[in-house]
Amino acid sequence: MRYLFFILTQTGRNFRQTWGAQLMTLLTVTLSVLFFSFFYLIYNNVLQGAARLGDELRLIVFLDQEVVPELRPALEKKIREFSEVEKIIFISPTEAFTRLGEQLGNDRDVLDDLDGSFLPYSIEIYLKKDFKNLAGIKDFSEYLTTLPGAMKVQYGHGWVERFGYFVNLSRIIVLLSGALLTLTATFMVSYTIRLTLVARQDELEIFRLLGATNAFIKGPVLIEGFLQGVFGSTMGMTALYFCFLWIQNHFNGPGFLNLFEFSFLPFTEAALIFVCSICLCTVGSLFSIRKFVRI
Amino acid sequence: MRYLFFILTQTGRNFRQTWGAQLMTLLTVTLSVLFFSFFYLIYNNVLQGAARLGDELRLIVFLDQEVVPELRPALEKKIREFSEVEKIIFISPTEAFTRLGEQLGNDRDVLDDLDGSFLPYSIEIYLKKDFKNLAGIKDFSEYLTTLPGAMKVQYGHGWVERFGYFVNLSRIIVLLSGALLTLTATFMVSYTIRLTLVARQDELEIFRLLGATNAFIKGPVLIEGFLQGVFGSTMGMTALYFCFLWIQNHFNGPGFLNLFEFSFLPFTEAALIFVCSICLCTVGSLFSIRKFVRI
Amino acid sequence: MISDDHPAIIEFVKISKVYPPDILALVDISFKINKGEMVFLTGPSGAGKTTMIKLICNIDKPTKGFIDIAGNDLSKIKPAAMQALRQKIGVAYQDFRLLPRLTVFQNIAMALEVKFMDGKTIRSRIHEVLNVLNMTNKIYKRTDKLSRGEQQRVAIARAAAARPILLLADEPTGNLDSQAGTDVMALFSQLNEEGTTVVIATHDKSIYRDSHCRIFHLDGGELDITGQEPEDREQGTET
Amino acid sequence: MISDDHPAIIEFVKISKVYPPDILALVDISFKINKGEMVFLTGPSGAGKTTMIKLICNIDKPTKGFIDIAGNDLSKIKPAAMQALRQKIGVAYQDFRLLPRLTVFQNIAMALEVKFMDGKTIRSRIHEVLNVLNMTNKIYKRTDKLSRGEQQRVAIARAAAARPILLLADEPTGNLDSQAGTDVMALFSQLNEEGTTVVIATHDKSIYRDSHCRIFHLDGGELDITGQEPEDREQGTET
Ligand SMILES: Nc1ncnc2c1ncn2[C@@H]1O[C@H](COP(=O)(O)OP(=O)(O)OP(=O)(O)O)[C@@H](O)[C@H]1O
Ligand SMILES: Nc1ncnc2c1ncn2[C@@H]1O[C@H](COP(=O)(O)OP(=O)(O)OP(=O)(O)O)[C@@H](O)[C@H]1O
Ligand SMILES: [Mg+2]
Ligand SMILES: [Mg+2]
Repeated sequence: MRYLFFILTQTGRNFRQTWGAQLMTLLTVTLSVLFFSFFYLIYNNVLQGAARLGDELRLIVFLDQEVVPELRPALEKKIREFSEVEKIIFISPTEAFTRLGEQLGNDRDVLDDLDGSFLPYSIEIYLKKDFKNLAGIKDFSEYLTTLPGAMKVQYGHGWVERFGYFVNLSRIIVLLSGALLTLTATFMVSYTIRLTLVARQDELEIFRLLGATNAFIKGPVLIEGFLQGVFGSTMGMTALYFCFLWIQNHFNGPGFLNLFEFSFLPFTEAALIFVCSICLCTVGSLFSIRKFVRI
Repeated sequence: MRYLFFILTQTGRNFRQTWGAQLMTLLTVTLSVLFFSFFYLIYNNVLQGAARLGDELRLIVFLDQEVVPELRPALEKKIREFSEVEKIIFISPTEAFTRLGEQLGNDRDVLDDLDGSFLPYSIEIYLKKDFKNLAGIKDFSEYLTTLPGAMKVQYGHGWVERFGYFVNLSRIIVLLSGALLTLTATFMVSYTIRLTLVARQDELEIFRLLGATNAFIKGPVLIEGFLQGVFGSTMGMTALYFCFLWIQNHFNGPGFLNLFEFSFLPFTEAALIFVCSICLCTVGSLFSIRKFVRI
Repeated sequence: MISDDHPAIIEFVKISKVYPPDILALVDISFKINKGEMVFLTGPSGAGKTTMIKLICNIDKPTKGFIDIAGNDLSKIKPAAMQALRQKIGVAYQDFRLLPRLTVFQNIAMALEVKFMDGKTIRSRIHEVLNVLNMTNKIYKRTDKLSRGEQQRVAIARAAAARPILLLADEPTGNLDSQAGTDVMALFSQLNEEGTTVVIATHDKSIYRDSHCRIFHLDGGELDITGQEPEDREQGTET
Repeated sequence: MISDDHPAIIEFVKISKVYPPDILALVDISFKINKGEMVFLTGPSGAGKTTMIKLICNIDKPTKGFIDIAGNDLSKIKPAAMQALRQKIGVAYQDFRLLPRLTVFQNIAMALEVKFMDGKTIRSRIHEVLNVLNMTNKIYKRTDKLSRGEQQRVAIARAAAARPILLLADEPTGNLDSQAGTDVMALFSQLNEEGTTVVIATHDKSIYRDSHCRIFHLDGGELDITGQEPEDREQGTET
């Protein structure tokens, strides 16, 4: 079809003639995609890491008597009523004694002459991974003290707070930076596209005066925006992947980060970012041409 | 002086005629300053927080005999030889026993019938705040096992690793984002200035043809760059301050972040960022005009 | 578009054009130009010649009045129809409106590409028209590397290459010597003989002094027509 | 700058200008133009007139040869001296080079501001020159809102307002009707009588036909001078 041929010729010519501006737009798109996906990657990994470390978030309720197995379901129900509970374990004094020994490590000979009977019965409650809600944990622990026979509720207060603090700090940094950057990226892309078009205003004006149809004028711009999107996001993603590799190599020393697997974006999410940035570029270029093609 | 008057008239006219582009440059400068100083602020606070939490990073060396006071200086010297040590405390079994009681909390009655004599002598070593070097801590702990009489070396393995991991993650995010952003900021500022000048290329060309002196052409551009720098960095810093207030209000709930005081940039550093961005803008505009004023 | 019951290709009815705040560029002007006619538009600088050409190709709107171009009422025309109409009108602007970074060939080709002509026709048309204007040796030069008179001829060539039904030329000989001016007028005459309606705005007395065409004289926005409306031209129209 | 032992204000010695790859715009041209002279530069479109004017004001460099302007060797001139020299040369470019977003006043004022004249002088000079050109009513209009002929007069006004010692006008009447053309020529004559050397590149025979000035005819880059070099003009120089 001759129409398509003209559009493609036009597009090719535009690329050749305005390659400086095109390169600038490409770079902008690349950087924007890189920024956004970089922060998304970090955010993703922080959430994952938090989930993994969250396994250890547990509360212990010390009881003043043994819970007979028949009572357990009722107690469990009461506990689950209040909060999102992952797992509940009932611990006898003997089990607790073994653990104390493990905790004392090499010094366990302290306990050599004792049996565990002086230790209280207890319930260990593991929560679903939800670090946001430290205040909630406090409320929950207060609720647990009202359970029948509950003597005292213990949880890794300091540790949880410190850990929660860091997760939160990371979250703030990531979200705030992400927001700022997405803002800038949008601004940069639209600004660059607008400038490219202002530089081509004369050309568009002449086309208009020569009676070019809307499709003839918009076609090349559309293809251009699309290609910018494709190449820009490909390059951005590639750059992100190299960033990712760098972080992995640099900070994944043995015994240090093995606790935490730094992983790349899942395929679907990477694809989504990809598709979205292509759409944005295409629509953006189409939108910014609007004011130049009237009558 | 008439010269100054012309320059100022010129500058005023330029601002009026190209206010769109000027606003764009201003916004760019503002955002760049905001980004840079935002990351600097976070980085600063992460370091401070790390320093504060770092108090608890200590190693304990268990000994098979008491260290007589006379031997302590020699041992201390040996320990300090290897690493940056903040504080060294020698602990007797009695002291250790008291602590064990504190650790057991309400369950301290376990120890009621015992005295501390079964516990070993130990040395607590507090390190200077340096979280980067977790591998170094491992080496150091291995070194400590070679000390005369050392039985075992203990440190908050899991806790330190997890904490270190988060500090490191924050650091990576902050540094990498900072680097990316400083890059973009530089690119954006120079690009915007260049574009503004390209838009004014005709004017500069005509001035050149009319025989305007270099000072006549460069003066207004210089003043413009300077003013852009002043207003841009003022606005950027103000925006940063509001970000800071927002973070503080939002995440400084009682009992949660009181561990950690989120503080603004020290005056000298804020001033430095301010002065640097003004210089950058001025020099940048001067530099980018160079190719337009020849012959 | 052009039906037989519309002998007039351009019709102005009581047209006024006021530029804000108070510049009367055209004042209450009415006239008809028939298909196949050639008309000269004269008048001192600032008389409103360019304004009139702008109104004809709908670049600007009149403040008052009614314009009909080839059967289209310009105040009500739809974008698609306007685009189709513009493809049939060739305009050589007073300020040329060439793209400086494109070659002569590319600049002229644009006018043909928008009509989706095939490459071969485009090439032959361009060579043909540049030949008449003595510009074939500059065909692959960028237009910003040409002398002003050469640029002017490119602008004229672009207007003529598409073989429009209506050709508007604004000051086509302003930067041309007498020989080049003669070439341009020869091109216009040739097109006119093939049926194109030609409107030429000019100050150059030498090009219209000896012609038999109507002369539209504008002064201070007022129109004064001299010469006879040719009745015998109408059969020369092209579809 | 202009000493008495330099009666020539423009001197070309064996100048050639070749545009890559092979366009010979000027071929081995030598001439002198004396202070206070008025000279017409003619020739067909593409002959090299604009190229010559560009060489005179050092916008372009010759491929070969030596140019001396008011005692300055252009191949060795320093930037500061070039700036000072340009302030003394007024050029009305063929493509005007006006700033479209500034008013007529602002455009002309630029040429005076670079010389650090005071506001009062600037205003009176601008009014004076616009008066001669019949353009005072457009003084506060933006130049992109003017007709082409009005723009041309603004370009001429800018060149003349600074009272240069040398005035170069490239096709100054291309977009002007005969009345406006006469006004422009009157301005040039007036300046010339006050001692300004005037060089006018033009195709318009009517403006040089009856003059007694030398006519430089360029064709294909080759120069042919007709008319007598006036010996009696030299005392009219201005410092
Ligand atoms: N966009 C505009 N805004 C305001 N005034 C305008 C505009 N365009 C033209 N004018 C004014 O309208 C009048 C007619 O202008 P026009 O361009 O039609 O003249 P013209 O006959 O083409 O003159 P020339 O021979 O100099 O090209 C002039 O006084 C001009 O200043
Ligand atoms: N920048 C350039 N690069 C290449 N060729 C050029 C350039 N400028 C001019 N030329 C060529 O040099 C020749 C002389 O051009 P010049 O502009 O001097 O002609 P002119 O006498 O002013 O013509 P006109 O009357 O049309 O303005 C022309 O053939 C032109 O195409
Ligand atoms: Mg006009
Ligand atoms: Mg020329």
